Amino acid sequence: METFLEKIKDRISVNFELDRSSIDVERKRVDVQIKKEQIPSILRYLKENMNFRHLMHASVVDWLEEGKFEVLFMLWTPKEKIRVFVRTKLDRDNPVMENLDMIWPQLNTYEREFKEMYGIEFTGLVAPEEFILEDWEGPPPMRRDFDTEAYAKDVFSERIGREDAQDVRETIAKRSGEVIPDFAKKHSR
Amino acid sequence: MNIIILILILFFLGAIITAFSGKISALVQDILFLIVLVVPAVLFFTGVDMNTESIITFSQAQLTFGMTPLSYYFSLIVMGLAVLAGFYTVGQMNGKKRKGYYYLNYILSIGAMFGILMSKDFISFFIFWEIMTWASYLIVIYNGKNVQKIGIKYFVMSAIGAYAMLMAIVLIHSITGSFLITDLISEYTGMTQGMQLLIPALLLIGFGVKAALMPLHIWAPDAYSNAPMSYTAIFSGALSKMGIYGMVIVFLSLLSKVPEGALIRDIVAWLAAITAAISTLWAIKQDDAKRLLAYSSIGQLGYIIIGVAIGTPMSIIAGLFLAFMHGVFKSALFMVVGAVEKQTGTTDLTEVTGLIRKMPWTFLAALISIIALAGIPPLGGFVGKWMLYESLILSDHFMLVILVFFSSTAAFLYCYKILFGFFLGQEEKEWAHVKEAPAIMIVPMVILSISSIVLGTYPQLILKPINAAMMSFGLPDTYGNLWKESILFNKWGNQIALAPIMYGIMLVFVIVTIFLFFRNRSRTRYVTTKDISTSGEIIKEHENLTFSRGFFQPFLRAVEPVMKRQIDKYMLSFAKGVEDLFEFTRRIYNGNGQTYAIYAMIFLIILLMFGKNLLG
Amino acid sequence: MEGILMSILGAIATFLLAFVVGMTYGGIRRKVIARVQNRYGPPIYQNFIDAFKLFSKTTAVHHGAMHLLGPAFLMVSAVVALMIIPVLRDNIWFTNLNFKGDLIFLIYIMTFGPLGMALGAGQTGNPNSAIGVTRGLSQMVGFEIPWVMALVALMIKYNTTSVVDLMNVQNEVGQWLIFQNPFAFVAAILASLGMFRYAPFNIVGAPTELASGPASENGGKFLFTMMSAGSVFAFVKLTLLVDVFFGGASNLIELVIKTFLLYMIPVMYGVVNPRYRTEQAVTYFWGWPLLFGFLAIIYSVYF
Amino acid sequence: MDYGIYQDKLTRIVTDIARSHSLWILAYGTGCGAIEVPATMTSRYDAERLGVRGAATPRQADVLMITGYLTVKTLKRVIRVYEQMQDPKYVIGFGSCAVNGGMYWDSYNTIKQLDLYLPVDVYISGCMPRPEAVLEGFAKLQEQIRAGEARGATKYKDNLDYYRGNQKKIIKNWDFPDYNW
Amino acid sequence: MKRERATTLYFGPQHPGITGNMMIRLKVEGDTIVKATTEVGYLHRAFEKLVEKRNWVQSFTLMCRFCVPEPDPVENTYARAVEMIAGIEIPERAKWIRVLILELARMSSLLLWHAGQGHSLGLYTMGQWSVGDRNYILDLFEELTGARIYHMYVWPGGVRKDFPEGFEDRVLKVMDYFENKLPDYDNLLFENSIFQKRTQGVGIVNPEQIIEHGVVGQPLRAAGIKSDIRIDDSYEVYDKLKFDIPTQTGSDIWARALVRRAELRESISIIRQVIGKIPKGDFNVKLPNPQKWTIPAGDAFARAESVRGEVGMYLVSDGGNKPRRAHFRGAAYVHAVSLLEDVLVGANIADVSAIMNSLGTCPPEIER
Repeated sequence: METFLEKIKDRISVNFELDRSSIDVERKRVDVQIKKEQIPSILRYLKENMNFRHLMHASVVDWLEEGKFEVLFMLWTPKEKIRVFVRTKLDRDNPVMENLDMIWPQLNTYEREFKEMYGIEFTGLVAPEEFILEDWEGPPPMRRDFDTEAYAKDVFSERIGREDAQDVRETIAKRSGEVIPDFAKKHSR
Repeated sequence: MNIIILILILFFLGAIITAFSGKISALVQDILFLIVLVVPAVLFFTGVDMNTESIITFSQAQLTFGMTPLSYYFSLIVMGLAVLAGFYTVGQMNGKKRKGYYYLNYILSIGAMFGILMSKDFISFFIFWEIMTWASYLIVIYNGKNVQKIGIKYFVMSAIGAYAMLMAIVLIHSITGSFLITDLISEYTGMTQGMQLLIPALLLIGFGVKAALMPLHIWAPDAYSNAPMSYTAIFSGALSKMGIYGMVIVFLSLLSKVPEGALIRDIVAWLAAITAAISTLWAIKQDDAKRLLAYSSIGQLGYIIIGVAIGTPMSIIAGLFLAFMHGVFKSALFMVVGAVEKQTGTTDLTEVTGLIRKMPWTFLAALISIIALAGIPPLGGFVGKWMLYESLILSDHFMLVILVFFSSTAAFLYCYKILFGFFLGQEEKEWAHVKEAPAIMIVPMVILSISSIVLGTYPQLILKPINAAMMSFGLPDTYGNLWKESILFNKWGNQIALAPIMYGIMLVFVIVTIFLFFRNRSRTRYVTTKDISTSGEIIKEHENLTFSRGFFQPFLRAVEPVMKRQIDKYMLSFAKGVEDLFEFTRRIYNGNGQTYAIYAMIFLIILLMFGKNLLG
Repeated sequence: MEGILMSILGAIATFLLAFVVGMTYGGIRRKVIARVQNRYGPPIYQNFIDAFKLFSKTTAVHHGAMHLLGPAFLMVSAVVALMIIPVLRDNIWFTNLNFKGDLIFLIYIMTFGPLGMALGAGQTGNPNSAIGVTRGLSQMVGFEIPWVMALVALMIKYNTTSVVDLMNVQNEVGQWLIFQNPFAFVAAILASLGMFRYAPFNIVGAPTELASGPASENGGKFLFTMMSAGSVFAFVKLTLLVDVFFGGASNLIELVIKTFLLYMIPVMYGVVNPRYRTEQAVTYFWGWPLLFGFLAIIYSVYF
Repeated sequence: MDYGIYQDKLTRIVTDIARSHSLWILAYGTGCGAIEVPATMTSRYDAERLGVRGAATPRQADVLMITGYLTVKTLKRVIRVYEQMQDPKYVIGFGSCAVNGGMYWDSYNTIKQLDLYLPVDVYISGCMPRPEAVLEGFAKLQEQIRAGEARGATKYKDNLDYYRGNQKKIIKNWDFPDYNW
Repeated sequence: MKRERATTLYFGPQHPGITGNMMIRLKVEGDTIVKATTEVGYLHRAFEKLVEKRNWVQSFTLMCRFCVPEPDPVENTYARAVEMIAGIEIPERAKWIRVLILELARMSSLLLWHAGQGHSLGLYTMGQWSVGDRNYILDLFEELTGARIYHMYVWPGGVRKDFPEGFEDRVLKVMDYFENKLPDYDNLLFENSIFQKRTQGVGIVNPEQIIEHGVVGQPLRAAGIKSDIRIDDSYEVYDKLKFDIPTQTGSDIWARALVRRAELRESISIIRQVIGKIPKGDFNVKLPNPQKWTIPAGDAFARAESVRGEVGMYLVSDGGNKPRRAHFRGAAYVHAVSLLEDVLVGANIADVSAIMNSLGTCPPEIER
């Protein structure tokens, strides 16, 4: 199995200039990192030449500390049952990428989501402006520097009583006049 | 001078004067037009009775004019509609071009219809028939749209009818030696069996074209929808009834005399029933109000022909009553469409929506006429339908009943479509500017709608002339037998009393309306049609919320086999054949339709004048 | 004077009877459905509560005159049909206007209400309403044909177009028409499945497709009117079937038993069937029901 | 003696009883609580015993069930739907997240206090509330109606400015038609 | 802007025919759909944002709320993803219990599908029966986990509690009950000619679209492709169980219904096998104090076969006590948006709801 994975990794690295690559035998996984310009070609190569026809998932991770977005595509081949993770890093200040939905139509949905949630621009993406959020004015909410708690405190008013009702059991007991035995008290939290 | 001749001269002179009076002023032309329509009508209703008869003699031919009870009945339709549609015409043609041309042909065709009804011999009958055809043809091509296609279709079909009729007349003359209709009737029973069938068949082809019987109907949708609506009201309401008039004579005075006539009668009745069913389905498919009503007219004429063709007293009453009713409600509907067209500029049911609050009177006229058309009690359409069903059941035409019932139920579909398309549904911004039509157009419509209501309660108003007409053909007196005042009977002794039904429904309606309408109305507030439950979403500006395209798509999918397999292919091949014929004729004459029409007419008149000599 | 008073009282009594019976049957229907679905179900008077609640609800908005008139049309049609139909045999109280109950008139007056309602639904401007109406009208063309065939078969056999005469015929012969011409009954009952608009023919207001169709914009009093007119209509249809095929009823108990048993046919058929698509619902009636209609006519003519 | 008062009172009592026994829920599953509504309506719990049944459009419905959290996008639709419902109308807040935001207390997209935006008659707590709890909620609502206390719609009408203010605070693009009652 | 040609129908969010809180903007001509646009976002609670502020165990309580009808597969993928990163090996018994739970959840969700499919076509009795019977499964859940819907049971490191006494017998009893009941369902739904007429040849997903769109679950299997994550990419102890992957070739609603019908039976057989084979032993491993529990940096993608198809959880740890990123992939993510928009074009208005139910559209897992 290990040699097989190595072989796949080698085959990819012969054709593409990889930033980083690794294999994980236990999870039957090949990880490659690549420049964003090569993403369309590597995906197409994997799909058409190496039979990784199934796009399991695509995701974005915000590495705020590095100032990068990591975009990754998780591919799978039902025949050999091997996963390939293709990663790329985007500049956090100017996250632009090429549209990929001609390779897998479902990527259109993913791209709409990433655009809205992370503010990543996909050049050439044809889709309605809004996907999940409506009339959203703040920064893209899934970015790590967006503080949802502060936003929620600011926009929605919290119901009074939530903060002191931390111990639900005690509060209910107090309200109903029930006496909680000592042994039960420590489990009440 | 005889009053019939006077009326005819009035019509024809008046037509020419009106046509040229446009040079003076448009108002004078309008007034003259109305005078030319109203004065003969007044003269007719006051001066003409059953005894007036007059004979004009040309070199060797005699033209005999006179009135029979049947022609009196049809004259009622023609004269009444001519006057009402005349007023409407003045409103509708206001500001249009070529008014003189239009008025000329309008009056000519009315005069010709009157002439047909008054003719007692085949020569004058045929002359007026041709004048009527050409005048209406010239109006069909008035708009100048698709003249080649539509005009020629009408023209060719009319020519077929005219030649069939001419052939029949020539045959009659060669056998009887006379052109008089009464002579034909008296000598018919003595003819050979072949002639007994051939002459009525040829005549029926001639009349069937005008009455749009099935194989001969292909001109009608195009011609009806292409003429200005004010004329289509006449076209469908009165002109098509000339075919019925002829058929009544053929069926009652000829075919009922010989046993073989039953075959032709049944064939015609079946053809008419199939016409009714198929054209109803086609009407449902139409998205243009004019074409929808045109197909609907073909279907309704089908019912009338069934009634006339079956030939029992009750079915004839039904057919003739429906002929009158059809004149009333279908003209009103064509007028409604014309009013909408004038105010909005289109008759596309998928475009126009939500006019009810802008054109309430037009809507009211349309609503009442539609209820009458659908045959829903207590309006006039129901009376005719009831008698038709009863007569069909009583004369053992069970399959015809089912067919007629199918088409009249399917008619609800297009009835709703036309009401919904124009008046109901969303009120869109693009029609916000629309105003109610001028009063001169509204009043005729409203009068016609009121007559629908009145005739539903008091059908005796026209059952009396119908009865007189039938008695003149030797049929038994039906008063007290099939109807008595506003009560209808059938042979089995079942009866339906219309007046109490009307009063009953009105009473319930008033009570319910007071309880619901006014109560709800005072407590509720009008909101626009944009304020509807849209699943919680808020409507975007450009989104279309009117459901108008593919209105009866599922139904049409259900009846698709019928429409696809039979009529569609048949119609297409027939139309193609007609087009080929047209190509052929064009190669010969190489002129436009109008010149050819006039040539042909002159040729026919000459032929008729000297036909006696030619035939020896 | 006494006659007028009597007929007015009779009319009111008939209406109340039809209303109560129709509503109760609706309640029983809900109960029956609940029992089929393993539930306890609402009380059988639940429909009265619903109706009263709808009546007491504010109805704040309307979309124009036809919207207001639509339910009124429905009600008028239901009431007139009720007045025409002979409810009981030889009972002066329920005679009303019946002119011996002409069948053709009945067929037409019963289509009048739905058409009026269709106009009301049309004016609301809700596309769901319009689609529902087109579906309903299409279905009507479907079921009217076997229905008329069944009635025509009876008319030509007994030489009458009146319901009262048909009832008398059954009385004289001593045999119900369902046994005399079973084909006609089958055709009529299959057509009545469409008339009741229960599943599988509930395509007009199909909730999962059109969000209740023509009734989409009608709440409160509008819905109350529609509901009560519907109940009266159900009573009219059932009584008509009983009159024509089961010899009518001589007293109220007989009427209730007969109509109830007939009512259970569409109800039971509806519980276990999903809904047809529109064209399927239309063509359904042009299959077996039409065949039975033909058989009925042939049977009437030749036997 | 003035019988009018008694007459009014009697009518009110009768109508209130009728209203309480005929609650038509609007078919709108605003959140995940919608999963227990079918269970409540089916054989074991059978809410139809209490006269509860579904209604397809807001014009016909009496009860608006907010089944769980409300996102801002849904809130906009809910307000529209609520305003299209006919008086008298009731709102049931369903689940902890409708009560006080529940576990989504710090989410940027869900509201935390339903009664700021709509007048709530009954809250049912729990995540999920069991069907029994839902039934009890209905029973509670019925009690309130019979006691003449469930006057949420009147409250909404009278304090429209307050509710509008709260609503407009979080709904940015306010393109509603006017509320008509 | 000029008025559009086609009529707009708002199919949702407030609509009896929609599955959950979403919307399809339909453009119709006649009763044929010419364009359909899916709009989602009515249920966006930002779970994936909230986990940034919650530790590994607190996040777990959010995870099960991704999808209402079947929370357990999601819990399971999360638990397995955590275990993968943290390198936790869970006891054998826990794996078997998980399979049992997952299959019970599958059954409960399939019963809900029966209800939905019946409801969408107007057969309300089906829904009443199956949702009513589903209560017996929920009773089992309640007994085992304390909750009917959100079980929070499949825990990183095993499961939360062991079986109560006699639980196996009660499971078997419920299975017996269902085996007796399923013929009734067949009678009512699958053998109903109207149901067959309504579903056969309706809502066909093109075979080319299937691979292109990454369609999973029953739509895939109904197109004749034998694919199931439980076998293809086996997890827990599915490789030790014998079960069949039902397939059909019609690729229409009817084929998908038949696949689901067979799957319900397979689930019962799996549960019987699990009860028979389940080993004794621990049911979880002890976890450290949740507040201080840190997991080494790394990422993992765990996938599972939920009822509506493949689901997956992409989890990233940066070495802290909170997840860096948890990204869930629902089966409906592709079905509900791009695929549904394609399938609905040309369909009948009457079939929209049925098609949605048949594809297994579940809005909460799209927007999370």
